[in-house]
Amino acid sequence: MLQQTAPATAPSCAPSSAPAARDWNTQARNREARLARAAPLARGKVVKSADAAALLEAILETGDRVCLEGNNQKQADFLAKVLAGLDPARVNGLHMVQSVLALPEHLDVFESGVASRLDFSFSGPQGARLARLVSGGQIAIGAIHTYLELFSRYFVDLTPRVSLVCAQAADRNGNLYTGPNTEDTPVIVEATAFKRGIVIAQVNELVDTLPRVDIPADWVDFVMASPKPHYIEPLFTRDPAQISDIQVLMAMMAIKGIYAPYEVNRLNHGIGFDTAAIELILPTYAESLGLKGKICRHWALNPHPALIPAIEAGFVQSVHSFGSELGMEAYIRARPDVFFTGPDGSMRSNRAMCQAAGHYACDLFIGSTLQIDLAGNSSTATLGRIAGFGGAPNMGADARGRRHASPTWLKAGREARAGRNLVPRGQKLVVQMVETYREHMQPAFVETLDAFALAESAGMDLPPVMIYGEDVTHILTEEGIANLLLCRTDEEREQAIRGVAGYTPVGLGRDKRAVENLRDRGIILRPEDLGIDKRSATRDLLAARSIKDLVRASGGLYDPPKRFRNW
Amino acid sequence: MERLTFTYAGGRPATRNAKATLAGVVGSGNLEVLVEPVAQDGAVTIEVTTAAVGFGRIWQAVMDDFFARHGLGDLRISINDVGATPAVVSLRLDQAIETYLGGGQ
Amino acid sequence: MTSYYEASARERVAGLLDAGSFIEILPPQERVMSPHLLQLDTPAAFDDGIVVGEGRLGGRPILVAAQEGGFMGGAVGEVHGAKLTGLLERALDTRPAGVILLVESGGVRLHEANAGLIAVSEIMRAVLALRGAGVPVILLDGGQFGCFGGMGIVARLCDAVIMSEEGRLGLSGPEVIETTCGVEEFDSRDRALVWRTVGGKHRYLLGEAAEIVADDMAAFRAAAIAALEHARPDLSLAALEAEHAGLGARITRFGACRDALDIWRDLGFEAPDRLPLLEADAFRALAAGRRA
Amino acid sequence: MDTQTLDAETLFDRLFPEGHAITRDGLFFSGTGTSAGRSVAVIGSVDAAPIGVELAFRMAGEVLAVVRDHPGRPILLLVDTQGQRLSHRDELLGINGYMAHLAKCLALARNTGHPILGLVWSQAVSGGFLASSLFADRCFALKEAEVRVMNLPAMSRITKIPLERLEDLSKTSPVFAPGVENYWRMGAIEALWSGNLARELAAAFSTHETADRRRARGAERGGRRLALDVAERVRHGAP
Repeated sequence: MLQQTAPATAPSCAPSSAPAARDWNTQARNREARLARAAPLARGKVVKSADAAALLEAILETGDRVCLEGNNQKQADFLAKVLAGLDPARVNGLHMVQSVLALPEHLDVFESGVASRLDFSFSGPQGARLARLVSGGQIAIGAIHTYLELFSRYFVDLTPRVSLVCAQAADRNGNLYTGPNTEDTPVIVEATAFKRGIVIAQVNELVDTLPRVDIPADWVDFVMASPKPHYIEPLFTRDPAQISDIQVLMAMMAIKGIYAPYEVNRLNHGIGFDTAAIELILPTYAESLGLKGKICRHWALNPHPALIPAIEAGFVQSVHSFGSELGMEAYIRARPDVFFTGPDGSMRSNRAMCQAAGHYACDLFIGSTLQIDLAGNSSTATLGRIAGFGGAPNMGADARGRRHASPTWLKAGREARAGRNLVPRGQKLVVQMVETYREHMQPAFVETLDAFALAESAGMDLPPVMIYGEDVTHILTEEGIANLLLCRTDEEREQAIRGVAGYTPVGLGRDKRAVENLRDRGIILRPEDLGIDKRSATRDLLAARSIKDLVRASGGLYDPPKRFRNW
Repeated sequence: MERLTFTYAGGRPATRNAKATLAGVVGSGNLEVLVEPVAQDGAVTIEVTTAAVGFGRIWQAVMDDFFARHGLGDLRISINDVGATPAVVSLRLDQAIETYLGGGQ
Repeated sequence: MTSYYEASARERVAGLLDAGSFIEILPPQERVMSPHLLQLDTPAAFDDGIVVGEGRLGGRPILVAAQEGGFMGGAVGEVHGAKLTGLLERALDTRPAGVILLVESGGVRLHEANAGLIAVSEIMRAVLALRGAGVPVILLDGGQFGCFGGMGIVARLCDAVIMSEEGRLGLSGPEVIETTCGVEEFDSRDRALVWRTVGGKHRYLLGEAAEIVADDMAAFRAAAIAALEHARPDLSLAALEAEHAGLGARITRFGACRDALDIWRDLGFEAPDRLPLLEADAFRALAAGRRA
Repeated sequence: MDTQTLDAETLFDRLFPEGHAITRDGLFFSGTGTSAGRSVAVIGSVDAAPIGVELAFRMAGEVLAVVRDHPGRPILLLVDTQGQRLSHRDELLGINGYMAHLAKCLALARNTGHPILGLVWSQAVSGGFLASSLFADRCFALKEAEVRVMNLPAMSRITKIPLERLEDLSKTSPVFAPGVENYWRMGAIEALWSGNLARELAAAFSTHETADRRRARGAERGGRRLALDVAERVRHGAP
């Protein structure tokens, strides 16, 4: 126990000008005071779920910075519910610092008055409600971050005072097993525990012996078994049945027009159907081009079920993941050479590490977006929704601090710098892959991003641009690939973008002669320029055309969530 | 719903196979394209019925390119559309023409 | 392997019949379309979502109809239904070796609900009249929209139903039941539940589907040829009394079951939860001697 | 919409003033009535019965019994139904097969010389109607009865067509809106009855008509203009 002493007072004989001895231990003593208040509720570190509200009231103080673990997939949903149900007369003014706002409770705390300030990364499903609460003055947003930025600030000026996390299981000492969906837990707990904060974990079960220890008990103050297992969203499962022939065509263009010439081996994919199509034609189309062993060997990627055929075909050597994916547990366990797994055999993911890997260790990011403007800036922001960023801006940005070379990185750098008097360096490939029109005839290319209007209406410092045009190296549509690395002027860049923008107003506004000129120079590549016969672009190329095919490809190891089945 | 018609003159008559051909399905985001031989001095007539109103300019551009691509004549092309994207429209048109020239359904 | 599930109605006809043998009746260029859809500002199809005609299967003359699930879920409207009824009646005149119905339908088309309901009734009458005249009717069910509503009844009027596991056969769709009675009654988003309730395997185990095949055009074709070979339409009192006894026994034996898994366990499967994972051949082998 | 304007007992009395012996069991009833001196088998349901597997099975059993034990006896279907029973259990047991079985039994009766009439006296809705009264040789309806697939508000929700549009069009088109008059115009209801039901019934049973004439009626009455022509073209046209 900490020595309980009264605040130091200056001895009466000391000169009045001498500085008072500073107390260097206020955080630790504050922590002890909180623990003392909570002590009656705990047996060791174990608290009953029925006492969860009492525990939070004992621990929390007005204005605390609180991290409520809301991940991309795993949610501390029980603690979220308890927090949202607290009496704002007793707990209020909390400053929430969490990566994802996924559950209604994540915003209920603001509506009830328990919390008032917010720093976050992504709010996908709650984006519209968040916008309403912000405009109604119930939430003051500090900043909208990328994952890496928010995690970084946990160690600088946004360190949580109290963290409410979730794990698969705990033992009686408070050791945690986070299981395959480790996600944000390590970074949250590390920042909190080593700054004398308090860590409370909800777990699906209390056990005598854990399969492995992901978070040591020393860093955890309280554990409780939640009434129901925490919710996990199968966010990365794409049913191959929904992939269109046009997406297959675009996937062929990505492989033949980008992956092959740049020898892309370290990469990250977005979560859309476009990139799932690439994963699914590796064993067929890429194999037929003789690219096995030459591309796509190392991935920073969640365990996409769509990657199974490529893994089985021997394309993939390693996959490190931000989080796991429901149904992939047994498959991952059976492929330890490929995935990061613990001594118990189950996966260990880590969002912060994988984000860093995606930013610094990958040579290519490819993903989709909702809007691209004439400068190549892209955004998923739409009016009336504050959706945030997640990880895409870090993955989809040239890592300017990078120093190690690779053939991919060097080739991109050469293309960007050819003919200019610049010091040699490489560049990351950042590819935006979009159909020119989304469903309901929404054009993917626009003169001005909705993000600008949103920034104005929501009073943001900057428009929420997901990927800056200056970082984008290629834009790939069903009409062609625009290689922006080779553009030398803003005018060329604009025409290169217009030249693959199809029949959107932006595309129709092209200067046809300029576009033909760019095509002659290889800045714009049409499918026929790549030697791709559009007629061969059919779903027949997909190594799996249904979820069931993925189960077959996995040898029965993949166990898809029931909503994806048709058997 | 909106009805649009387009006419192109000076195409190369393509009546080797005088058998009508259908491609596609009238489903959401999709369309059906019916190609029929008609002797009309090399002209192509295209009639579009579409559920998506207000995209006449885009249809025009898609059809201009289609005609430029194939340069065929003496055809009647009829389309029932449920909001297909221009990429899908072009794909179906090409599939229909290919089947038409290739010898029937 | 060509997927039957993914194919369009026209692709199914082309893939199923003897190559080049199909001749369509009232083809799209005749533009026999639904005036009712246009009246409601809804896109119509040149063939009203059904392909009908003559062809050969395994060398034998047949008539065939194929519903296009991609167009309004294969729902039956006035023209659509009349094409099917007319085809069945044509078989009364021409006496082919059989009529093959490639069904994919959610039932009656709401935009012309009354016409559709009556049309289904006419199809039902025509199927039984044809079978009464000794011409077998074989129905294939393996499309994305399944076979529901009135077409679900029509299916069970035929000599044989051939299904893939992906096929679904029922009366009220799970979504309709969920909307009307609540998610507790039938969670339509629990696709595993949906398929083990109305999917091909359960229908085969109950004896509602005569055959179960892989989702493969060639497998459907082979099964259709075999079914044609073996079909002996029988609507006699003795046959219907036997059917009656079977349906009565089903209520007695399974009426208290809450889930298909209970029924499968009762049928003698030791690990019923493993059945959905089996491929068609392995499943058929395991099911031998255990079907209700 | 509550359209049940008379109870079953009153209906039986009006149809069979010469006498009837009809037994009710829950929502189901069966028995005989005397019409123009002839015994008529009566099978039906009350209280807008949802037709599930048991009820369809029961009706089919009754039809088989008439065929077996009373060759040639006319059959009158008096089914009051809100449609098929909507339940997971009914689907699990294959309710469509039970409905089909009922239809097959009625076809057997038809083929073995039993005249079959249906009378919609209260309501008749989609699946429950298909396998019963609509499958008779001819179907009649009381003027105040209701026939439908779906009411217009629900139809509007599902098709996303504005309700006003549907209501407007239903004033001239019989093709989708509920109503016995619409079904008469489309040829599915042979005639609408009111007044002396016994006389109507006797007259109906005095002719025996087994061919499906509904398309022709629909064309004559102008409610269903295409079905007859299209079916004839498919039946007789050159491929």
